[in-house]
Amino acid sequence: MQTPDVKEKEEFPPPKSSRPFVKGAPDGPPVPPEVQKKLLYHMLLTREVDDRIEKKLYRQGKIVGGVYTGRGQEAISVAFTLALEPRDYIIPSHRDMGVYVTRGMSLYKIFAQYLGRRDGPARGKDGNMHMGDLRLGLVSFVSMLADSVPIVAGAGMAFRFRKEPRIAITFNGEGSTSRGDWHEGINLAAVQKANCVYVVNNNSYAYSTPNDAQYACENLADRAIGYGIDGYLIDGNDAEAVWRTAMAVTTKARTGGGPSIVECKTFRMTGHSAHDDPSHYVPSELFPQWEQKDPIARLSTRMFERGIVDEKWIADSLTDIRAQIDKAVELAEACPFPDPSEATTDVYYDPTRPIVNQEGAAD
Amino acid sequence: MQTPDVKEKEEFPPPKSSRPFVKGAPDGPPVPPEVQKKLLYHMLLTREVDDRIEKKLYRQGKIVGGVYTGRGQEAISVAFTLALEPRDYIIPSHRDMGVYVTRGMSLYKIFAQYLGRRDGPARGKDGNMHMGDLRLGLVSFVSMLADSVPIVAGAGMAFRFRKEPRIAITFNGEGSTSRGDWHEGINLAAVQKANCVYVVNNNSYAYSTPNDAQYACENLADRAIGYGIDGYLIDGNDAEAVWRTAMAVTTKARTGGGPSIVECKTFRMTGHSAHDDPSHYVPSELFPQWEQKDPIARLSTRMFERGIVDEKWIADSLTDIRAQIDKAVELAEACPFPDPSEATTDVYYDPTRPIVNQEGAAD
Amino acid sequence: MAAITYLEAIRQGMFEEMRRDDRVVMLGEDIGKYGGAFKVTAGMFDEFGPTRVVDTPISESALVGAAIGMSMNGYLPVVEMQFIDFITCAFDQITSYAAKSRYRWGVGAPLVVRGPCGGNVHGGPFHSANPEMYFAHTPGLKVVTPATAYDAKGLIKAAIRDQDPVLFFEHKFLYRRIKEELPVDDYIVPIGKAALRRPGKDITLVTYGAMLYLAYEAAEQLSPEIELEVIDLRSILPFDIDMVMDSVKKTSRCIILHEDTLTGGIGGEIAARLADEAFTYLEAPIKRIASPDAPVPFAPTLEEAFLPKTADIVRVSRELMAF
Amino acid sequence: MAAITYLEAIRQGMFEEMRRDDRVVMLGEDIGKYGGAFKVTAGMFDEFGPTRVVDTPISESALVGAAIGMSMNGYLPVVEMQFIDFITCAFDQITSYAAKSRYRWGVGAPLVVRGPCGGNVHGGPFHSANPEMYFAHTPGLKVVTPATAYDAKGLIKAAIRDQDPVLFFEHKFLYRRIKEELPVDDYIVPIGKAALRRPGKDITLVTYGAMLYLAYEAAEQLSPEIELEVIDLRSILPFDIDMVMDSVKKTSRCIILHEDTLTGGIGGEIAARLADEAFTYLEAPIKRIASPDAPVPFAPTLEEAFLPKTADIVRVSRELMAF
Ligand SMILES: Cc1ncc(C[n+]2csc(CCOP(=O)(O)OP(=O)(O)O)c2C)c(N)n1
Ligand SMILES: Cc1ncc(C[n+]2csc(CCOP(=O)(O)OP(=O)(O)O)c2C)c(N)n1
Ligand SMILES: [Mg+2]
Ligand SMILES: [Mg+2]
Repeated sequence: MQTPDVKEKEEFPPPKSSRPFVKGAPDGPPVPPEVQKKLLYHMLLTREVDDRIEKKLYRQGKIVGGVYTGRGQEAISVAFTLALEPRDYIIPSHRDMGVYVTRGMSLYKIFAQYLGRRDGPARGKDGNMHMGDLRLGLVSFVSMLADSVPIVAGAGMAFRFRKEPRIAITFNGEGSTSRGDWHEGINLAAVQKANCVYVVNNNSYAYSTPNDAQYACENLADRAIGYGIDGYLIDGNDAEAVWRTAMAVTTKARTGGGPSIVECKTFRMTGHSAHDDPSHYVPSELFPQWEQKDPIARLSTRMFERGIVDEKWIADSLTDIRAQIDKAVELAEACPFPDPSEATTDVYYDPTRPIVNQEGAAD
Repeated sequence: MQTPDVKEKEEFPPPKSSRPFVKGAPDGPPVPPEVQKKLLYHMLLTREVDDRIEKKLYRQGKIVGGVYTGRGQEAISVAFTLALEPRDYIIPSHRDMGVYVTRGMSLYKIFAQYLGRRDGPARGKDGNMHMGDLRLGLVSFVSMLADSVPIVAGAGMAFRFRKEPRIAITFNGEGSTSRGDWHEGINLAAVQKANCVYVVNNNSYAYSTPNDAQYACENLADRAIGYGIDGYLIDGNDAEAVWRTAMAVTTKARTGGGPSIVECKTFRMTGHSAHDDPSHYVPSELFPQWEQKDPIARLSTRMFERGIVDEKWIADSLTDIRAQIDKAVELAEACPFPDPSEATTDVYYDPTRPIVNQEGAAD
Repeated sequence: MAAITYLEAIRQGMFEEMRRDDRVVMLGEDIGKYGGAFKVTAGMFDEFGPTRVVDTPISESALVGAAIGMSMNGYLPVVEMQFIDFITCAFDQITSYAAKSRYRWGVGAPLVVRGPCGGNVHGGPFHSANPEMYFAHTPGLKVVTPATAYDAKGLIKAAIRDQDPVLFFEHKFLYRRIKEELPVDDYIVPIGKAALRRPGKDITLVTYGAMLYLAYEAAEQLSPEIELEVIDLRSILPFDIDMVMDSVKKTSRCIILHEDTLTGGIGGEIAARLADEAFTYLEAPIKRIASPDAPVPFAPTLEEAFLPKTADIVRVSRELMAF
Repeated sequence: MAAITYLEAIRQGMFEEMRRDDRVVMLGEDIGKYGGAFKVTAGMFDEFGPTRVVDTPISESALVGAAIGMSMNGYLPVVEMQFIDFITCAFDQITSYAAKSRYRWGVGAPLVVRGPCGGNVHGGPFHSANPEMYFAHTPGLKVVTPATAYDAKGLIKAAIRDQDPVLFFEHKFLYRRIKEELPVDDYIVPIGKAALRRPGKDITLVTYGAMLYLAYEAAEQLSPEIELEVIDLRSILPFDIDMVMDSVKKTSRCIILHEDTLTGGIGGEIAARLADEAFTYLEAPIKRIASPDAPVPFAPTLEEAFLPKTADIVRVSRELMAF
């Protein structure tokens, strides 16, 4: 005998059929002209440094190890870094030269690092992008993708526990979001309302893997709802949009509002690394399409229109940048390789060893 | 000089301000009376087995190791298991006695396991809830919470690759959702559209940890959107709602529709384990509140109203169940402990050793 | 002064460090109000509050990662693994980041990861592990394995003050089974120094953790026929090769005893050092007594068969003297 | 028959197993159309399609977990770590689930985890690891470390057919540097059997992986003054203690050489076995040559200083003969 189903009163709020769950870049006032200039200058600087490494030093066989650049993605690392305060902590990823140069790491040190020399921030003990200097708030990352995410959570917890108006931020490619540590770290930061910002550089590929083999959701920013934090989906090639978003999420984190995820849509305008040919797996039309959205060209066009800079400003900047790079490379090439005896130092604390990359260190 | 911000055409669809992202239990037709009876019977059986272990054998000092029961959560494991097909794979968690008894693991084996005896499915080599028998599709889980999640993804991939109408399902507490493997496994299953179902037993506590120290989102089901799969938020103490949802998600997974997350709201009506006193951390009013929602009482009340069973049916069932348990315990207590020589066998494959817990095994 | 347990000694040690240095912070699952699964952090939350005693989600990897991030900001974090077995989930952060940080860029990771290890409590394969060798084989880490209440307290304090990441293995069998009166004053036990627990002229017995008590039993049984010199390593990375070497040069015979499984255990490392550096002093084979190469079994009959026994030490000692 | 590289040998071995048994399936990052970071799976996707050659998200732990789930369903999965260093992220699934599965409930996990290991290519701390001991210390696993193209092919085939989880360490320095003509017919190299690479009467030199070539060089330089007997272990869990023992009983002297760091390396285990079971045969200390206890450094000057060198073998051999 079949009876009609007994309806009990609802135990839980009915599934909400509508709810805003992801934000775009905040509108806000126009980006101040001085900031526009800084954005443009540091994107130019970033690209020139990357180019020198990839197109010249690497081809000359002078670079030790692999080469990964952020061509086409410069707006993200530069704009976020410009939105930070001096005592903030940053863990970049492997395409974030923009972070280092914008934060003020010396070009000499950067090139010394890429050439495996003694005066790189890793003193030759670790490889190219792994550059840390706590005096600049730069934390050296490791190769294991997304390991930075819980570390940044801890730094953000430290700031929050001490009520310091500082934040910790990390950058990861969209591929790195598949690692367990990405999840554990963001969830912890969310629960602890840590002063953190999580940037996703969604450049459409992880090595050869396209997004549809990496995740099945529409946008990674959607994951924010599952952590109970803000999620932003923005155009990562629009330096001003990135900067405005960066100001919003860093301010929020700095004032105790907790972490956010910012997914920046962009495109890797290179192979995975200098020795990878993307033509085997990236549809050829994508490069010219994304070339149209080049963050440097876009910002400079707007700035021309606004009369903030002109072609000459750019040419002068490039001349200046190239001169700086020439000099840094020359010095770096003259820097010795580390002494072989250094292979086994600094495994453990040793009070007789010099302090490096932290307060109290002298260069 | 400040110019108005240049508006470019939108590069990405504007953030959608509305979108359904979590479902409730499907309405569907009433649960067939025969299924209702099975639900009720197996919930009774589950509770009696759990009670015998916790309230009798454990207190008698006969149980080897800790004791974790699923009191108050029986609807979830029983209803899901009843919705499965014989060749499906299941990885339970530590409060899912309902899975074992509903799936037909013999009570003798279950008690032998809890008593550390030779005839438990783990043959004394592993502990209580870790019971596997592939002939029943039961996979033995390990203590590391959420390790089952990627394993179930692999099983579901195997079924999908072979186009078999089978599914793999795993149960985890809400606390286990914080582990990296939960994320990696579900994301992989989603990308591969594996034949999987992920159940979250949200019983409000993970050991002593309340939900607000475990996650900051509103509902864990919301995470489904971040994996691009279906998420359900249901009343885990309503056996019929669970069953209807189970039928929906298993059918979907079985027919190539991919995985779902089902968050079942419930409550742990015990301490974390038999030796834990929850009064130190669970507000005392919660137990009577949730007692009102007891899944067995709720279903039986409805079934009385519907005239499907009466008090006598329940009394008879309990008599029958207790007799089965008495006999099984008696036999299990008579079962020898494993021979000491077994301590070092089966570390590696050995063709001379008997096959256990898989096809070809004889008991 | 009343005698206190091994567990209480660890708790006291951490309490004292928490009081003397507000950079010390605890992270773990259920360690706050609840005081931890074994109550090693009991009372701390009330005294120090939620920013010093941090209850966390079930995320072992993130716990260690967060501890690293805090350590870069002047904190001295102590991370509890509810059971040390779950450290497998944090293996990457410990070995990839914490262990290599100072080497790679000069910024160390002064944190402690601690938790209950060891068998003999019917915990089965996932609540009985002795995973010390995974870390003793990782340069950049230190590994500490106290056997007494005095050492447990002195070593946890040393571990917290250490500038490098320290793995601290608390043998849960000892938690409440041993008691000792401890000094009132602040003290530490230096990491890397062994203790000569019983002098003896015939055989050097090197051990650590709960196995120390088997060594005592065996030494009692064998004396005066055979006099064991019992060395408790206390730390296994670095381990006190000097004390072991001096002893073996005197006794010319050595047994290494550990609860961890045989192949790849620290016993091999010590034996290798002796077979190289004390070769001419040796008058008999170097012997190892350890658990067999298998997971830790659950049933009492199996676990009993699995773990090293006093009788093993007695037998091997006699064999060695008869050699 | 043209000579093929070590890399090509592995690829061929996997191809052959994929063809002979459709239960064999590959899982990894970028292993499909792209053919893998080192092209070890090149061509497989085209022949076998996306359900046999599965491109995955960056989820090392889930990869191994999924392989376990597939192995329970009759598959024989082979998981690629893009660099073996990233196996730290999968440590829990390998050691907690795969290694203990058969023991716990009789259902084994016949899978292979493979990837490029080793230094000497300026990979730095995270692209040069030799993590074999973490797994050689884990009962339930097998650990394979081929040094030649012949063995690489024969061992990957044996690993795939094995009923237990096998860790397969491919030395990336050898990938394209060594070549060999291989038999046309199907063959396997049994796991656990060493190879006597060069007979010699004076000193037994035990090694594996890329270090074999240093051993050859040293043996050439030392001959005829000192004749090294070179044993290539090929597998380190289980390792061929019989061959080592027989050799040492003949030569009475032993050096163990590995690229992995010294403390807790397999060298200690082998030395311990010898110091116990071959004690009376030994005429000189057992020596180990290994990388020092540090991460693998990046800069060429540092890595060169870090890695064992032929000159070390020559020097230690002379010391041993002079003992
Ligand atoms: C844990 C781990 N697995 C694999 C790798 C190898 N690897 C280096 S970069 C990369 C792709 C990363 O993709 P994504 O995160 O999207 O960053 P992108 O390179 O696109 O900027 C992979 C797989 C690694 N470094 N760490
Ligand atoms: C990786 C890991 N960390 C910690 C533990 C210890 N532990 C066992 S059960 C438990 C709580 C689990 O909570 P939840 O997942 O919500 O399941 P519930 O017990 O509430 O059913 C904890 C922390 C474990 N088993 N595994
Ligand atoms: Mg990418
Ligand atoms: Mg729970």
